[in-house]
Amino acid sequence: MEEEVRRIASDILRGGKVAGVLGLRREHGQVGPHLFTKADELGSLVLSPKHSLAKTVVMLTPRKKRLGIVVRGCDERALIELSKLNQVTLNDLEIIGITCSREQAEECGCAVPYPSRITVGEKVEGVEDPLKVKLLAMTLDERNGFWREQLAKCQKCYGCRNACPICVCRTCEMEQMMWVPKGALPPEMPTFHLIKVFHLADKCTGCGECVAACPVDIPLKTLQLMLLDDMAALFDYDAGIDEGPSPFLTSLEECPIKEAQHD
Amino acid sequence: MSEETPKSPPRIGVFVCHCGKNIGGVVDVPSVAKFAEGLPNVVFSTDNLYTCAEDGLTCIKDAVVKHNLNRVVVASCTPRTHAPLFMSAIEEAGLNQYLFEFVNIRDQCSWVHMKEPEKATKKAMILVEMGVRKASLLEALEEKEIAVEPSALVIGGGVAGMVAALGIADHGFQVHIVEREERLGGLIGNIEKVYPVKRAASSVISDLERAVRASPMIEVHTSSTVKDAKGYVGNYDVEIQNGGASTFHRIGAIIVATGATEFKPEGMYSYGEDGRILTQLELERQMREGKVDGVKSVAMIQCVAARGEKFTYCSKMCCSVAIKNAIELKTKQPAIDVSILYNDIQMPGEALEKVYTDAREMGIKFLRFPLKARPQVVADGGLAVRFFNESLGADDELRPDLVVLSAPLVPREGAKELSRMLKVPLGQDGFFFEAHVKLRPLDFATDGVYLCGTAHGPKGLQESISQAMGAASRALIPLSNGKVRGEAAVAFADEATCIGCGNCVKVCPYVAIDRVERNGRFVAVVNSALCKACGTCVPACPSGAMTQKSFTDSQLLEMVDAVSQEEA
Amino acid sequence: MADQFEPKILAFCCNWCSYAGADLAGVSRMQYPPNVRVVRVMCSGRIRPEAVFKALSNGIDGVLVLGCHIGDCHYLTGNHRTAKRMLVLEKLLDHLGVDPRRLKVDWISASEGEKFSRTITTFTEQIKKLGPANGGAHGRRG
Amino acid sequence: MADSVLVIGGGIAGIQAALNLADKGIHTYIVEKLPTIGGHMALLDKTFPTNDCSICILAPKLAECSNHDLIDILAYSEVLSVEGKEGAFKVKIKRKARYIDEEKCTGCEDCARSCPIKVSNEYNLGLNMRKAIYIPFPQSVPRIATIDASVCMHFTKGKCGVCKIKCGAGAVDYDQEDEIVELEVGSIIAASGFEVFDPKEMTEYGYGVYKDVVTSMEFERILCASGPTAGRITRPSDGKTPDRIVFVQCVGSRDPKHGRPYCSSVCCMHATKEAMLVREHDEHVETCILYTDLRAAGKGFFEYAERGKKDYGIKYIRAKPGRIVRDESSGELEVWYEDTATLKVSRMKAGMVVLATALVPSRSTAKLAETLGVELDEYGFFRSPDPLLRPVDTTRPGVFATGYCESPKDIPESVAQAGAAALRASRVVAGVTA
Repeated sequence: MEEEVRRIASDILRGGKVAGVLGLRREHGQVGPHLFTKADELGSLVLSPKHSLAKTVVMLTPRKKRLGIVVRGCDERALIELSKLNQVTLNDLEIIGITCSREQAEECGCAVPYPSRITVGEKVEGVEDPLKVKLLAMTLDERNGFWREQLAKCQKCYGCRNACPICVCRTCEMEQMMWVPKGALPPEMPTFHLIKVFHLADKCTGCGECVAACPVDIPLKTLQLMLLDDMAALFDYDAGIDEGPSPFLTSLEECPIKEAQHD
Repeated sequence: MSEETPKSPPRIGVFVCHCGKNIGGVVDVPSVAKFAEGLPNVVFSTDNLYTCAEDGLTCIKDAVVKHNLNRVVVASCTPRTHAPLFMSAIEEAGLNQYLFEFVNIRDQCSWVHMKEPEKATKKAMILVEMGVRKASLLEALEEKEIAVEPSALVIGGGVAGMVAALGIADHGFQVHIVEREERLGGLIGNIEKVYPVKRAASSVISDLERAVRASPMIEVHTSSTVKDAKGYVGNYDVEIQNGGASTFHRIGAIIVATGATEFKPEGMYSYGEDGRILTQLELERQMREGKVDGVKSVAMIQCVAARGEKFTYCSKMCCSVAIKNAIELKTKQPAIDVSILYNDIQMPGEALEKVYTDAREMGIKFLRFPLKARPQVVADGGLAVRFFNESLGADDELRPDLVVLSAPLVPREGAKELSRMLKVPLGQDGFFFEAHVKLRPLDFATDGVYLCGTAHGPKGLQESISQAMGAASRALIPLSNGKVRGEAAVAFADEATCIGCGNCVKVCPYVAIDRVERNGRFVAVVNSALCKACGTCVPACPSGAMTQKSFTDSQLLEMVDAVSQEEA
Repeated sequence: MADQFEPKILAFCCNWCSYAGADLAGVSRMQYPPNVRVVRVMCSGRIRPEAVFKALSNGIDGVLVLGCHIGDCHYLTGNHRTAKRMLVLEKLLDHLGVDPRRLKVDWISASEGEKFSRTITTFTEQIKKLGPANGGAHGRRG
Repeated sequence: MADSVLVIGGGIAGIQAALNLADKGIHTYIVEKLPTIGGHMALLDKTFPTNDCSICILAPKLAECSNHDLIDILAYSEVLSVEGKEGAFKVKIKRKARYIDEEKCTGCEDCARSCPIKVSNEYNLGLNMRKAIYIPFPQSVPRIATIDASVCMHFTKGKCGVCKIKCGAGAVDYDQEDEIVELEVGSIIAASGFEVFDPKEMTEYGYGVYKDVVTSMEFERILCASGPTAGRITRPSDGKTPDRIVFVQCVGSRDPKHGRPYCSSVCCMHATKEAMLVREHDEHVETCILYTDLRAAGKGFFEYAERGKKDYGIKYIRAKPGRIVRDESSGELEVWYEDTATLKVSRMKAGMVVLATALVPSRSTAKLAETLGVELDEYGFFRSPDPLLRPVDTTRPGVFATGYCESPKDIPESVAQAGAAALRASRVVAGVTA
């Protein structure tokens, strides 16, 4: 798979279709984002470990020349959401979409482990987040107890936010005194986390970077996934897949509520 | 008026009103005033029998001066009726009028908890605390004014456009009429007579055109289009294109009078298959040219393509057009047989009803068909109209010499393009969509752009003319004032925080927010003259960059905190 | 036995319809429980869901979000957004284990004083049944 | 040259004309004969075709008039005489005594609560009672009390003074007298609206005999949350919810024999709206509209009626009832009608019947026309010398007419035309001559 991606990257670079290809590079045993501008560098292009490049594209936007980028399903969803936030320009990107393996999907608890436009790889079915299933079966009080316990562990390191490919704000409301008083640990519950969770209700890509970054393993992604299911059920809307505006930005004529609710 | 937010720490005065017995009879008003005295930043607190009475207002004004107050809280009735009174009182005392907070302890406290005086008193105290905490964070606001260019653009040179232009020019403002065609007159230029007044259409148009051409304030651009319009109320830069040449104009207000056109029902009712199947407009031309003089029988079919066939709407004027043409035919050749196949005759009002009665008395036949089974036209050498005749309760057939189809009005081509250019919406039917169906029929939600005539939807000429005069009247508001004054509690985007995502632009119903490039990146900028102060953009902002003045997050959260910290 | 639980109830009202409906309830002297505290905003579309859950997590037992009926919004479509945002917020509360009945979104017109009074009464009753949010432990001074 | 304009009538047309003028910087008076402005629109529950809450959208306009620096509202007032000519009219106005000091009254209604006299409440079209001292409706502008001296015991019998005692603001003033004020205005706009045709003379419908036969305006109040039944659909005779409500169209309209030959223009949509609201309040109540032609020609109207059929299950029958009778044993009404599509005579049971009565120029319009020195047409609407190009002109220069008193029309048309009247009037004030 890696070879195939290198070949495609090389073709578009040599053909002058793009000025560079954004991917991961292994150098001195370290893997990190790199903008390949010469085809002969591509030998060091690797696909793992998984690492989101979406925020790197934001840093490289706006630019004059087209750019190639290697993306997994969640990366592609992030790019679509970031383009709706006017942070990247999809038309300026040449997307090399790669699929994840079943093992990778299981590792991430990913329901959609492939991009909508697959360049390389075979699509495999995703997996349901096991915690989500468990939580939905709980009573209200059990769920409340579960989250109290989880959120009480928070060290307020902002790792979840920093790792999120969609969190691109210049200043963050999680750090604002009026929302979350300074100095308290654990931070005000659950306001601290819910600010992020609600902001991402219509945007989350399900990549799981927030959980991976959390030093105390708070499963915030699961909360986010539950909201994504709600958005799909209520509005027929799939974050990262639908390219139209979020239902929150439209009128009821433009995007009605599917379930009969509120009079 | 004072424009500055006081730099000194808040010094709040609280005035609690008894409203005679209305509040004082339930709530322990002196205790509430005493409680207020102990709240942070409150330096003066008192109770009044009637704060709204002359002595109450004097009390406020005196206290502002004597205690050097820089914020005022009145706890009394409802801001919906009394806020302007208190706001002007503090302004008279030298404070910016927005350094004022209203607490409703009558309509929403004493009157609704009459049997629980203690609880009502406690509630009044918390309501006052909420008001005081918000007041501590109030800022001086101003209603932004923008200058208005004393000129108007009327798009469309039909009757509505000309009437609107004359209405504005009469008041001394420059008007540009832009008409796509070579001549003025629009749809009415193609017809013979105007009903129910029974006047020659040509005389209507020539009268108007003469007045338009005679007016020194009106410049007519025929064979021209509006190529571009940028800006906002009072300040549009408009490019008018004539052939290859463009002229540029500064415009204060715009009236959309682009009209409508008759739908050509190709492929329906055998239209286009036989020269004897015409639309009403085509019939009028043939009548003018004397081509129908020998015709002995005519069948007119109403609701062609309308009312659920191809278009959902009723075209409103087709019934009167059909009856008009039927009467004209019958007047010229009394022996002619005219049948009108209809479903519901739309002739509202006095004058039209009379025309309808006249038509029946002249012997014009009215035959009703159900919408479920519309007539069929067969051109089989002769012409056959087959339909279900409701009054017979049976199928029926006519064999007329001429079939005339009453087809609806449809929007002019280019409506979509214009709607995008002016940032005003179209409805599902493709006609321009007004700001409020009931009370703002001639406005758009966007200030400075107005609407009249059939661009708004099918209607008769009289109604179009009323609308045109009305639209001129609306446009004259900003023009006569020479300025527009915006709301005070407007939204404001912090450029340093804003990431330029454009969510706010998408939710703003008034097109008051633009996404503009500043120092190499995009940010939202609110045009405070256009903002109507709803605050819908605030929750849409992901980064907390958007604020609504007088309803800031910190102000609202202070109020929430006052309640959550209330002792149980 | 401890005093009967008196819930703290916060109501966000839009200026044009629901606040006017509350005023009408007053003018008509329709009595309702005194637990409610109204925060006036110009449009229900201004209400941030974040403020609602902050209230609920800080010791307010129930929150009402009251706007104009759909189609009546003074600002055309402000309440359309409210309807959607608050619906998702209800779901979020549920997922977190906070009873979503602590949040009620409703539409009250300027002529519905009776509905305002009824809404406050039934909501207060309901919150009394649900008991204190956060088990009564959070954020209270007393 | 007088630079003010006088608007006669404080309904939606008058309000809109006044706001249009005042927003342009022209000082405007609104004279209203009732104690509050608002007109018929203030009585409506909802408005077609959007089912907007009527008072919700009207009340901000009322407040805007009341707060506007350039609008003076003379409510409870009448025009006595008009002299002079275009650009310089002298108008005498009688401000009827309210027996209330307008400056002092706070609108608390303590007076009304303790007033012992109850009379029929015209705001709810007589469906319930008001007091002799009263504020017509909660959103009244100005929101001050008025004593109806024709029924007040203090005035009729010389006893009672309860309101004066109860008024904490000291606003009650029994000695107040009518006041004559003289205004100088450049132009006058008549916006005197309509009134509902009294269907009593059409005895076949039993209006005035059977309590459950009501007019569409009365039914509007029954539907309204602030009306006499607080929006519950109950019939006047016994307070029961009817199983079926039958709407009868063209009562007095398009009927040269009994009423007016013209179409009142708004009733088909009005009935459709009311039938929809019935179904919204209580989906078990059947609704049926008996009509002549379904006049649904305005923007979005046909679609609205279609929605009434499809989504609300309203039954439309093209028919004209011959008579309405009451079955004394069941208390139910029976509507006998000829289905004009099938020509069959049928009957239908109805718990309630709502008559779409013709709307006619208000009684005061004829008197007003005389005072203004202008001509009316054969039905009593203001006549324009050039109805096509000058639809709001009257036969006297400088005097204009708009809204329903000009010709039958709905609210948006009245609003649009109010703008036209404002345009004509502002032209006079600006000194432009024809």
